[in-house]
Amino acid sequence: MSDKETGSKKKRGKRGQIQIFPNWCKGCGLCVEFCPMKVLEQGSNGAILVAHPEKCTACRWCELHCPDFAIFVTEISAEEE
Amino acid sequence: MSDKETGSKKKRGKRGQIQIFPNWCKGCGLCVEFCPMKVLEQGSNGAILVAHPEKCTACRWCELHCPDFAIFVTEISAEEE
Amino acid sequence: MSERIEIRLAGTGGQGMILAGIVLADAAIRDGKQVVQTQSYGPEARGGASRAEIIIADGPIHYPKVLDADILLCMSQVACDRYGMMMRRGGLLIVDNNQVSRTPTAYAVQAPITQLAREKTGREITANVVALGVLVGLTGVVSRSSLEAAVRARAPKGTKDMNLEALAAGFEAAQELMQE
Amino acid sequence: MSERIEIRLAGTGGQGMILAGIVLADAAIRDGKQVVQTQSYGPEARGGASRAEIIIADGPIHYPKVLDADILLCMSQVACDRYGMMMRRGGLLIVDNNQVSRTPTAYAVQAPITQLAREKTGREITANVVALGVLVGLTGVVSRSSLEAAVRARAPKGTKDMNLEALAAGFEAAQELMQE
Amino acid sequence: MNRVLMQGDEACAEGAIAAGCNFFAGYPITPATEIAEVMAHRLPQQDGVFIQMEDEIASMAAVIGAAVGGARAMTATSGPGFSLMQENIGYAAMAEIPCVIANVQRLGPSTGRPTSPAQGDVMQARWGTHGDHPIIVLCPSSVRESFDLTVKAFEFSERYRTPVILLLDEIIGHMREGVELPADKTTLNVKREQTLVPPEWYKPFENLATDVPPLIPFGEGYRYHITGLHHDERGYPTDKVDEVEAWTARVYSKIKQALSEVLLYEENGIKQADTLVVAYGISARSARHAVEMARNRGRRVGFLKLQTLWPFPEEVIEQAAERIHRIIVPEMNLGQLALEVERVAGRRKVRRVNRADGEVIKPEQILSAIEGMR
Amino acid sequence: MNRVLMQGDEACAEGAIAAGCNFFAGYPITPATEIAEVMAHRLPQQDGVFIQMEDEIASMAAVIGAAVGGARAMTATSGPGFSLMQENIGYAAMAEIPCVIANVQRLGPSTGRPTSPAQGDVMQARWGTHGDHPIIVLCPSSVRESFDLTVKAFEFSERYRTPVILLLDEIIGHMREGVELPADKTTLNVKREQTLVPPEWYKPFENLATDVPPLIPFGEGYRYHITGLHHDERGYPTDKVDEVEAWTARVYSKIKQALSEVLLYEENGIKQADTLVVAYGISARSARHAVEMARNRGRRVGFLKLQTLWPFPEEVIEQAAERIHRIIVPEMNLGQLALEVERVAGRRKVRRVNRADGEVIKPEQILSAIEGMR
Amino acid sequence: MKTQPESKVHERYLRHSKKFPNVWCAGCGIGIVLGAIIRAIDSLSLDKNDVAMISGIGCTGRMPVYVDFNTMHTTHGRAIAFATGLKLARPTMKVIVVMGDGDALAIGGNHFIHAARRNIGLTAIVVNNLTYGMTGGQYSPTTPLGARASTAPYGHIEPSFRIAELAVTAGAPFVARSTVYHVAELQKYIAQAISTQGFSVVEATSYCHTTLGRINRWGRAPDMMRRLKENSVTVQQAEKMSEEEKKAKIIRGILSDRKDIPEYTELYREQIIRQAKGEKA
Amino acid sequence: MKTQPESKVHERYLRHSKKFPNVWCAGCGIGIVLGAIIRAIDSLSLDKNDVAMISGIGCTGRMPVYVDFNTMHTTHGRAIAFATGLKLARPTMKVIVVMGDGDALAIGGNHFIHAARRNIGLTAIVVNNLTYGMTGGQYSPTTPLGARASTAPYGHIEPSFRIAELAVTAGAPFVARSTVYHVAELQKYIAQAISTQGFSVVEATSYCHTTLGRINRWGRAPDMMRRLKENSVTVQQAEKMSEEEKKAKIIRGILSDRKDIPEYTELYREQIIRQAKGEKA
Ligand SMILES: Cc1ncc(C[n+]2csc(CCOP(=O)(O)OP(=O)(O)O)c2C)c(N)n1
Ligand SMILES: Cc1ncc(C[n+]2csc(CCOP(=O)(O)OP(=O)(O)O)c2C)c(N)n1
Ligand code: SF4
Ligand code: SF4
Ligand code: SF4
Ligand code: SF4
Ligand code: SF4
Ligand code: SF4
Ligand SMILES: [Mg+2]
Ligand SMILES: [Mg+2]
Repeated sequence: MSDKETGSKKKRGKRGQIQIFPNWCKGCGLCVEFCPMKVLEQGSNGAILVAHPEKCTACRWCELHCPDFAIFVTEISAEEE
Repeated sequence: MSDKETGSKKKRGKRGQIQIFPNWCKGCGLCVEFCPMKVLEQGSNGAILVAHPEKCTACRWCELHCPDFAIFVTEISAEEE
Repeated sequence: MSERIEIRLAGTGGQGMILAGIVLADAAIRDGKQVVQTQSYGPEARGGASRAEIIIADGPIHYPKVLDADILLCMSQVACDRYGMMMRRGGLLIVDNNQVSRTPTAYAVQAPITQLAREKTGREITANVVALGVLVGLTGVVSRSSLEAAVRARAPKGTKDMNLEALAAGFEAAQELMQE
Repeated sequence: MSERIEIRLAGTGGQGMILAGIVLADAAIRDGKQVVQTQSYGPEARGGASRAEIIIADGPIHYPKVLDADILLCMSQVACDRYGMMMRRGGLLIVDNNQVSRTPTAYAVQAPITQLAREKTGREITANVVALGVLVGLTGVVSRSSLEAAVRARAPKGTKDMNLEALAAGFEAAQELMQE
Repeated sequence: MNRVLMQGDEACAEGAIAAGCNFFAGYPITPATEIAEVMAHRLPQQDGVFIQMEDEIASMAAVIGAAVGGARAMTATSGPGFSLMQENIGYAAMAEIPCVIANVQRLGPSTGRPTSPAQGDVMQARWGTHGDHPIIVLCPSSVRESFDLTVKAFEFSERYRTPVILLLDEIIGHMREGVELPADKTTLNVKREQTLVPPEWYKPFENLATDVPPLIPFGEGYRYHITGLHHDERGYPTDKVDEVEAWTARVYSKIKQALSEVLLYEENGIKQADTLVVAYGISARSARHAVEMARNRGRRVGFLKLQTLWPFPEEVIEQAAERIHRIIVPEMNLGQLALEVERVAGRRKVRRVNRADGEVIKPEQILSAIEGMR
Repeated sequence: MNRVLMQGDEACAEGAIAAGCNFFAGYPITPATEIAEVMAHRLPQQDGVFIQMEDEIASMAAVIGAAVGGARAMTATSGPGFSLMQENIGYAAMAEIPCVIANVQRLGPSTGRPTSPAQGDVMQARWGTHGDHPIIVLCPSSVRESFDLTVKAFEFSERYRTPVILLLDEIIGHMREGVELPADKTTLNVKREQTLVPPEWYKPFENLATDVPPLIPFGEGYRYHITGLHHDERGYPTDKVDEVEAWTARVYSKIKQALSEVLLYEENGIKQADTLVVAYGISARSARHAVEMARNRGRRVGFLKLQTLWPFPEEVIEQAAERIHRIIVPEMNLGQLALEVERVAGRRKVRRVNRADGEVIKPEQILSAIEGMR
Repeated sequence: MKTQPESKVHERYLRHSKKFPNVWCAGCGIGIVLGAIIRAIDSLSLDKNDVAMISGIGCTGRMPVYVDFNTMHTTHGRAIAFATGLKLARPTMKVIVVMGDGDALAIGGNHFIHAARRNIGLTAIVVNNLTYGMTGGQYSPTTPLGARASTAPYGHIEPSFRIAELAVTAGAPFVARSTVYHVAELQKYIAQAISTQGFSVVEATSYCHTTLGRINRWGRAPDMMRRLKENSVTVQQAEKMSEEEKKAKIIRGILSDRKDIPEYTELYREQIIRQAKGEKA
Repeated sequence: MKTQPESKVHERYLRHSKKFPNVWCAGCGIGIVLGAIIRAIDSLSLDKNDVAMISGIGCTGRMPVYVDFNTMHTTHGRAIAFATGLKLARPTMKVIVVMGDGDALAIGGNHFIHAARRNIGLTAIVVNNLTYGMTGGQYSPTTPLGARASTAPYGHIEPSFRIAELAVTAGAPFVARSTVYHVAELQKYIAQAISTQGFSVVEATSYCHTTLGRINRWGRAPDMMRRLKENSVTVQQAEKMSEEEKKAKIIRGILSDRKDIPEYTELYREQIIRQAKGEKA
């Protein structure tokens, strides 16, 4: 699967900051299951948690596939690296 | 144009006898114009005349194309030839 | 209710009865009359009977169809058989005797309309206009000048002269018929 | 008109309120009662409010909807806000206090229905059946045996036992609530 | 006792199958989809055919085609689909093809509120097609009636060679009640009329004394023509005025002759009443509830529940209205059948009670009308 | 004098163009095809669009789409096509989209007799869609009226944001009369209402005092939503009962408020009459002829020609009926508008005169009714 | 299968009670197609009781009334849907649907492609005269670009459907095209179509000299017949032509003849009914 | 044309007055398509006033209500016909028609193929979830053979339409197919479609886990998403596969991109109106 098609651009060195709108999120689990870096987890009440923010590569798979416009990625400069 | 497609089978030696139902014929002229042997003619009142019966080869173009079922061909044995 | 003249033109599809009706109605308008023209044909099909009706009056015309024809033109035997009896007592029946052999009344005016068309214009298709000439020549329901103007206005492109000739032939025939 | 008991089960889509309504109605039939069960959901859309109504009576039931609920079960805050006031004076309000925090009356019976479902069957989806157990355990509108039979008959394939456990948990909770 | 909990839509489907329905063509639409779903499951079990067509127009056409092939055929839909079916319903009326159309009414106009009940298609069921023809429209007010009237619909459609329309509504269609269906359903089976004449003599549109010439299915040796044009007794197109008239006269007369059978209704306490409530379908349930309440308060209220809406039971209303001061007509629309009641009983006597917002009329609303308040 | 010989269909098309019609979508059908043909020729001459769609459903849809884009839009059809258009006519009613539908009636039901006139779609024009909504239906009885009422149709459709139906028939559509059209047609041009509010404040379905919120065309900066679902003032789907009620109340009220303008009719000699003939369309001509005949015989006969059939002119009939013994209602159907006349005037007073075989009612038939014979 | 049609064969198939001459204009190709259908049916030795002919509305729609089968003249555009119901009720019947181009492809286009997809065992014969004949020469989905029509007084601007190609894409297993000039070929295709188990389509290219022909001054029936002769090529010939050249041609031949798609009514019985009964038992 | 969509780009396009969350089931692909459309429009820098979104009825039909364009939710199957009228009245407007598979290809199939033939400048986006989602999982013209549906309890026996291929044959100049998994590709195709002058079609393959998915036990939304990922190949890959292999695959890519067919509204103005005015003058 090429990155171009699915929109998951794994740019080396990029880091992303994840923002979730709990009011809009329906807890469908798409972002959790498909995040290539396993950044996200789903709580027992269905809520999405950013469990491993440091792993996020800002590929934006989650944002582009969220059917509810409930998750956003902001690119942050990966200064550490 | 092959004979098979249009139904005009010019079988050598065959002869046809033409019968016209004047009540059904609308005088459209199709048979007259397309008879390969120019057997038929159209009178001034629109009626179709078998002007040259002897030329008919029983190809049945006229019968197969008459939209009104108004003309029939009977094959007669061409004994003379 | 003002006096109304009811005219029916009956024939078969392709004889131009409806166009004749329109021309006659047009002429009536040019004469300053009130007029209603209607028509009928078979059910959404080709050929078959064709009929135009024209009502001419000085005042408003309400009922738009012929009740009892004052003038009936029959251009086919079928039409004559069907409408021949549906006339006002004393009405005028005109038949094309090239097409119609039996008439329901002996008073029918017989005119060789199709033949005239063929002879005078070379085209049978003008029989409808010949018939108009005969009809108006005999009855004067509209003025000849209005009728000529209407023919001029409504004849298909390139057939104006031919149709005016046909019309003249009709008027001529009417003249002769009246002298008989 | 015979006495009628009006029951409303209200929650959101996916909580199985309608299936609970059907099971309750089925149980009533097994008890030999007359019963009408109706439901409503949003306009041809997914999710949203979901509501079942059951009328139980000994004689014929004409008007098929709840007029003033005798028993109201609320499985969501939205449902409670919307229907909490639409009850007969002295009617019984049961809420799932895992889902509902505000009730319009202090007389509401609070039961941890979803929690019980999770704890006793491992699946929140059985909360509707737990609720039935609570409701019937508190009110006896239908017999326990009929309700069990109805659950057995209507539970989706392979979930019979789980649902019977849920039902039992509900009855148990009702028992405890009554002792309070 | 063998009472089972059943939905109105389900009962409609079961009624159809009991009546011998062996063909269903339809297109999904809320709140009629369940009829199709039950049919998809049940029909193949008895050699019947279920097909989901590409739309409602095709569904109605397929139903007619199947009926011409000898099937007991039906479709089910709701407002938008019912609107689309009108042209072909008119064809069925013209060609006198027996078939059944269930319209489970939802709130209109247009897409409206698809999951809410209404009785807004009562006039459309009568007048939705172009041109004049009679039609039979039945309207159940309970799950059991959904079963029974569907059986009746098939019976009438075959006996009188006419499309029959069933008007349910979202509540009746989705409501569950305990019903005990007839144990022996074989007596309900509806058979197509036969003919005794040989093919050469058969005229599919003959002016017989009963006014209902039998319709022999295609494929049984009686080759004839069917058309939506006006036609003669053999089925060939005609433009003869007398043949057109003969057709019209016959199709109206066949229904008129059958009125005593076709007009279904239930009366209750009319004799002693000064006020009459006339109702049908889901509203009849609110009405009946209100009538009971009023009687409890000492009012003399009669109740007339119409199961047949069209042909409109003129005489029934007329007779009932004679000794009555006031007629209340509750409907979940803005006054449709009330127009006919007014026409027959006189406008002044009639009081309409209407609601067309997707909610069932409350008994109180009708009670107020009975009690003369608003 | 500038009288020209013109067909009713042609006059309808010319009336539309005079009213500013700049969009026509249709599908050929006898006897309405001429309207399309004239439009195909005339519209492009004034930057308008003619399109022949793949069927009548699409035609009606395209008309609504064009109207939403700001066009003065119309279609023309006959019975079978009119039946197919019902679903989308209902949409136009629900979404309050101004548009004009001409139905040139032919003899039904079904394909019937396509070249024969009839008045069989009068009830369908009112009740052909599912669900409740008001509608305006106009019916010309002459070529000149075909022109005038088409102009009115556009006027009403825009002013009251509603589909308007024109009911012609085969005779009126194909008949030629000499007519003198208004020399200055610019005064006939119908403009869409504007709004003064900015986009943020605009509510396309607002409850205004006039009950007719203006419809701003798409593309002019007012971005909003249109749906066939019940909706709130902004156009968003709603399932709130009060919002559904508000819509219904408003659309009925907007027509009710406009009755004095919308109800078109002509009275003649009603004051002195004991008998009244109520007629419309082509039958009004037979009726008027009969009335003249009866008056010549000394009868006191009044004449009421209805140009607006729906909303039904209840009060007009009621008032006229008061001092009248007998009302004759001639129709080329089996009694449709007569039902309303009976309802309003009382059944006993009304005498129906019907013919539905493709022939125009003869004046004699009406005269007999006037004279009390059959 | 008899291959040599006998003279006057149609006498056994025309309805004697129906008045002739038929309704069509003198020289109209619809009558020629009717002849070809009759001869094709005769060549297959079918029992008339087992044949149904269903039509919609249009000049072509008037065909069924003349023939002594089970015949039905339905509503405009819906013939295939009616026929679908009939076929399902009578799976052994040969159901032939005759339609005009407007009937089949304008108002009826959806039923056409769905029947093809579903592969129900009907034979659809489309008389493509490039216009709405019956209503008087309006443009249809097959009217040539640039032609004038009564509703295209300034010339037609819409591309045409290629009926046969559309049928192939929609899924029809047998699809062929010929013309009324090539009537023997047409008859052969019709016979093949009727013999096909699934949905079969024959596009019979014809003309309407009375309406479209008159408006465009294309001449009388014989003139238009000559156009068919001159403007058509076989599939084989077309293969050698450029796209541009092909555009103006009527391409005759069999466009699809697949045997791999099961017919619907058969599948219904074998799969659905068998399984339903199994499940019930 | 911006190629890199910005974060939260849709904030500028969603209607703030409309209540969120949207009506769709958790995880439904329709929302993903909506996101792709919004980003595609944004990438083209169109003025919102010049964009219309028209839908029919269905879950997909609920899309327009959320976006701040000129929006219209019409009747089931007729969206394209409504849009045709709008486009003719407003030729400069970008008119996007969003439809479900039932909406576009069952009841609406005829309008779909006619718009393609006519080549009117609309963009049709078909969310193909293989079923009627809104009414609860009945079979649609694209339901896979053998699948169960609420109206196919014994398994579905009808072959499917291949939506994109049908559009090509009917005449649409731009046709592409992708899936909601391949959302960036989908967005790109949508942008290309909107930029096309004529009738453009994008088939967005999706799923309906709540109805068809549940009936067939195909799992939750993520499971169905995974199927899209695994069952699709590009046009290029497909070319190397056998017919049999291809059958089970979703073929992604641009199936047609022709520039040789003039757009209808433009042609109308340039040819019909110009000629009419010339004739009149
Ligand atoms: C619903 C409906 N719309 C329109 C018509 C009018 N109509 C009759 S035949 C026809 C088209 C005829 O064209 P085609 O199908 O090509 O048949 P042809 O006459 O050319 O053989 C039309 C539009 C109708 N009868 N019904
Ligand atoms: C005329 C009409 N028929 C039927 C319906 C019912 N209906 C609503 S949505 C729908 C089908 C939905 O399927 P699809 O178009 O694939 O959209 P989805 O919900 O799958 O997105 C149907 C049949 C209707 N609203 N109108
Ligand atoms: S994809 Fe969106 S809606 Fe689904 S769980 Fe993630 S954030 Fe929530
Ligand atoms: S952008 Fe989203 S999908 Fe990508 S790595 Fe970060 S959280 Fe995961
Ligand atoms: S083809 Fe037939 S109808 Fe035409 S002229 Fe010859 S015999 Fe007569
Ligand atoms: S059979 Fe007919 S066409 Fe052939 S030669 Fe004889 S007359 Fe001519
Ligand atoms: S109008 Fe055309 S299609 Fe119809 S019969 Fe005449 S020539 Fe044939
Ligand atoms: S029913 Fe299916 S298509 Fe509709 S919102 Fe739910 S998942 Fe999506
Ligand atoms: Mg044609
Ligand atoms: Mg879908």
